[in-house]
Amino acid sequence: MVLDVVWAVKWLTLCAQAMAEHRVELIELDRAIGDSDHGENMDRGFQAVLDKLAEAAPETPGAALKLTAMTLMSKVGGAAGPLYGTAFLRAAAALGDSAEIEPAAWAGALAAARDGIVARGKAEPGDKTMVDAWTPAAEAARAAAENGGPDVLTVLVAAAEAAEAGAVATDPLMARKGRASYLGERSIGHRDPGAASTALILRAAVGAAA
Amino acid sequence: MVLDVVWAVKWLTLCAQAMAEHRVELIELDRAIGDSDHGENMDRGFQAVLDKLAEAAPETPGAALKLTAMTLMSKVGGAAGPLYGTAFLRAAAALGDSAEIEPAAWAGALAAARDGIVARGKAEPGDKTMVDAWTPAAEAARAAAENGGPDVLTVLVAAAEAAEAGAVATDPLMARKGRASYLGERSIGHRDPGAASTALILRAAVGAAA
Amino acid sequence: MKKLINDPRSVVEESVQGFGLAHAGLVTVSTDPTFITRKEAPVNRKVGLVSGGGSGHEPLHAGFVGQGMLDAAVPGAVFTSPTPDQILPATLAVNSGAGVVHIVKNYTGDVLNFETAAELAEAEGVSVRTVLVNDDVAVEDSLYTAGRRGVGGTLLVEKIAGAAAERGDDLESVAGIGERVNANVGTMGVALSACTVPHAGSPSFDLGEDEIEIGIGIHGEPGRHRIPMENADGITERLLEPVLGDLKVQPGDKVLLFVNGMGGTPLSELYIVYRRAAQILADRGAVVERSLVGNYITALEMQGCSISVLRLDDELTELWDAPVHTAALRWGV
Amino acid sequence: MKKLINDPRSVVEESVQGFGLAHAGLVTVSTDPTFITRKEAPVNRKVGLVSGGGSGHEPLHAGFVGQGMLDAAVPGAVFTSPTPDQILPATLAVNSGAGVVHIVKNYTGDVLNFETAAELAEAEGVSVRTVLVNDDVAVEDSLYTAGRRGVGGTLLVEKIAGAAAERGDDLESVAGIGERVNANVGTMGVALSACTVPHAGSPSFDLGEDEIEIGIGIHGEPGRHRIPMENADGITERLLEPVLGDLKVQPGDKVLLFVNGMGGTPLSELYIVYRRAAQILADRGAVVERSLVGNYITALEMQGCSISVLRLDDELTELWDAPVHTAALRWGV
Ligand SMILES: Nc1ncnc2c1ncn2[C@@H]1O[C@H](COP(=O)(O)OP(=O)(O)O)[C@@H](O)[C@H]1O
Ligand SMILES: Nc1ncnc2c1ncn2[C@@H]1O[C@H](COP(=O)(O)OP(=O)(O)O)[C@@H](O)[C@H]1O
Ligand SMILES: [Mg+2]
Ligand SMILES: [Mg+2]
Ligand SMILES: [Mg+2]
Ligand SMILES: [Mg+2]
Repeated sequence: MVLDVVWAVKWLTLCAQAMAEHRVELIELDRAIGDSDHGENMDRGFQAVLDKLAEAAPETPGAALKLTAMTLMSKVGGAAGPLYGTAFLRAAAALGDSAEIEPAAWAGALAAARDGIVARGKAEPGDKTMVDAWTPAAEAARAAAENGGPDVLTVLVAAAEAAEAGAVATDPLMARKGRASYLGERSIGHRDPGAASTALILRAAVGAAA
Repeated sequence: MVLDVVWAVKWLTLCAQAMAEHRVELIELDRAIGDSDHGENMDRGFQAVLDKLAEAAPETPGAALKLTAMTLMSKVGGAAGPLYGTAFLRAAAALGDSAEIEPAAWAGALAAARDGIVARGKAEPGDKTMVDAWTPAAEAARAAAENGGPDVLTVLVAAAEAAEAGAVATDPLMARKGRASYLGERSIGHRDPGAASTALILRAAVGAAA
Repeated sequence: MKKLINDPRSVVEESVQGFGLAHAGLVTVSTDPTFITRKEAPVNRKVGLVSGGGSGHEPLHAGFVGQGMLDAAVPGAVFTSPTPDQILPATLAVNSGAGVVHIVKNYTGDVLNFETAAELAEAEGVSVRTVLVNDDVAVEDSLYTAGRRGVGGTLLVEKIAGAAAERGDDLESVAGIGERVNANVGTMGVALSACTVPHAGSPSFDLGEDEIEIGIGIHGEPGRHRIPMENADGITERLLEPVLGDLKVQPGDKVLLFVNGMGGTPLSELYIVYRRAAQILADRGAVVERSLVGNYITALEMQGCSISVLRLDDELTELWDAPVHTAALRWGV
Repeated sequence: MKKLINDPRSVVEESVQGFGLAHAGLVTVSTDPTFITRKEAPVNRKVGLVSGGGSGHEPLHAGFVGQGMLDAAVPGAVFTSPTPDQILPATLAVNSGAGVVHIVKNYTGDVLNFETAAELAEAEGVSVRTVLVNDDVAVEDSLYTAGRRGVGGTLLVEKIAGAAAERGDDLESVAGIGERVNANVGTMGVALSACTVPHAGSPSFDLGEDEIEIGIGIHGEPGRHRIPMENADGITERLLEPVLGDLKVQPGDKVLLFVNGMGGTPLSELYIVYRRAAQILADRGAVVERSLVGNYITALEMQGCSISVLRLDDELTELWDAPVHTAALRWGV
């Protein structure tokens, strides 16, 4: 298995599928501590990514991610649009125009994505945002790439699992950024929708490689 | 038992009591085929009558009814206000300034009240309005006064029972006057609120004499 | 049903007080009996315009008191027409000697109470002409009903007759203009949910999650019939077609299109209805010359809307465009 | 929850189309991407004003496009801030060369999307100044929140900055006026019921028959806390006191009092709230010089309201009074 543009397109396709499937669930998460739109926004955004991918055939994984970034930026709106847009843009930049992604490069792309989100949103780990999924994911990917050597699937899996655990770990947190922060203590006991969608995205990356 | 001003004041007091007690029931009847205000309107109106009676001490039954007419006219509003206002006004006029009401005079007052309602509202019997309670009541009072001789209670009871039967008999009718007429066939199967309040008023007249 | 009120029995009084405080430059609020007059009333030589009816339809009527529209509004209890002892002093207060027009929505209660007040006013030497508004095409005007109701068209009658009075028309002419508006307007409404009268406490009717009431009035009463829920375009067609049929709208006719919210429907949805209504009128070759979209004649927090179409002529258009300065409708000033 | 819509995904598009049809003389609607501009935009030498945000708050913002207020409004999906690819062309369309002010409600999404659009516009040579509105006193501005939200005060910023732009103020000055309004306005809201986002289909939160949410925003999110239902006077005190505390309103201060409906509350109830709010201000010795009551910044069909107080000075009052001609706010013209 190599992470080439075919994988990238499959990944994004699976992302779109996951958002459609989990649309209601993400809306419900956002309903509890936000404004009930996260699932709708992500679904709309990734459907638009599918349309774009059908029009333009990107030649590298980086190009696919850049196109995704631009599309999410212009179709998602809300907080998630610019944040995911930045994440994919930074990841694309990190990957450059290489045709295949090595494990270390993937870990680097995730770190760049995470840093982009932090740069734009100013959230810290523990603020109950998508950062709480991206941070452990980037960390786990780096560790797996360092230890696990060339097996890229291991790295993808490590990132996905860490993101999922990170999303679950937002449950007991009190939100300090984003719309959920208005709720103060009432945000405790609910999962952050953006962390949940991050976990879906990184799980789709595994699926595309399987 | 004589129907003098003491009786009249007691009657009106019992009317106020009945409207307060049956307020919700009359609202519910009006909710089904009208606009949910009949009980509220009648309750407000008769409470105002009580206030007026406390201020001015009318000297004859006719004066008490005239005061009631003016108060209902200015406090009830809606269709019921002018109609009951006219009814009490016509009844008061029929009674003149006699100190005691004979059975025949009472029957005459009811007939005058009924005619007043018809003159103002242009409803015919069977249109599913308060006319369907007043008409049999006036009729029964007349018959009882003619047959029963001097026992005034018999006349009051006859009128009350006829009004109650008349109100029940509005259930299967289709409304052709008032707000319920907008419902067309959907008004069938519900009791007319104004007929129901008429029955309460004429029942109170019995109570005041008992 | 929760409401932002203190006591069901003081709703009208307190609301009118608040209205008076918020629009102190525009209106005077009289209490005991309650009515609202234009600050400058009576306006020298001008025909006075009085309207009124049950409360719960705000901004109708108090919101339309002011320059170029009503001289007085007389609010009854919620959904209950006001009484002659309110209507009479309001009539006297706005009479400058040129007479007074009563604009009355056709409901038994409103008709009877205004009728009495008009008689009393005449007895005091005031000439009164009554314009009866009965634009609701859902109700057949027949022996078997109390006649068509006055609904959305009321605003149009009040605005246009108000402009005629403001330009100096005499009593007959103002009343005549009002009647011309009434003769050329048709309205039909829908409810997606019922409203709750404060003193009643429970919804005015029960409607399933997938049902709507077609041909409703503005008092929370059920409509002519109940149908399964449809989409906005379908509902719009259902409301507009009978109106156009009733008015016999022809290609080339110039019309005013008024989409009125019942109180609880978001403005965005009213514009979705407007969109389809405008398309239908365009398909028919009618020209929408003027439009109005918003919550103007409401039934408390009922969800739903009504569509009114008024056939315009040059004079009616000019009078519609004339300056108006009220709490709820204002332009040109 | 029934809605007068065709398809949850076309709500904004169709509603904006309807808005464009109803107000064709006033605005131009651009589609793909969607934004609404004042008919005469760009207005010669005038600073352009652009605002926007999620849909569902109508008439905000499109209803405030026109003379003396906004030059463009950019509607996102329901409760979702718009995207830079909408905000950028709207910004370019209203730039006469005098620069453009972005009026942005303080939400993460709005801030980020407008920020990107402003950067892109600057890259195309347009000077952009951003006025951030954060008047909601329910949210503490601290390390532990995303900062105070922009709510009812937004209308006041748009109106007054719009008047400054209309009289010819330059970019810095228009933005400065907007910031002055924001610094002098405080708002707090209550919900008696939740709203239902069309694509979500169920209410945004569940509230018992005897509970209310205090300190809500305008996106159907729950508030700061939930309390048992109270009467209108009690609720009014609860909303107004923190606002007056935050603004440190002193005896003799002149203020504008704005009671805003969340969409599903009858106007009559808003006046009951206004009444008590005016009494409290009078008790404090504050002078209510201007007032506004109505559904202007809504959360779909949510029941509830917000109270905003703006401390006025002579210039702000003059700018408030300046002519405005938009679909939802109009006077002096
Ligand atoms: N400052 C921030 N930094 C990182 N992530 C954030 C920030 N603010 C919000 N988010 C993320 O965005 C998600 C909400 O996205 P969405 O519902 O689409 O936007 P909105 O909050 O504008 O409605 C949150 O669950 C959170 O993960
Ligand atoms: N034309 C009429 N003639 C006689 N009675 C009528 C007429 N119209 C209405 N009513 C009576 O008035 C009652 C309704 O009174 P109410 O609810 O107080 O007034 P509204 O219909 O104005 O809300 C009806 O139940 C009916 O008995
Ligand atoms: Mg959200
Ligand atoms: Mg009734
Ligand atoms: Mg009534
Ligand atoms: Mg959102």
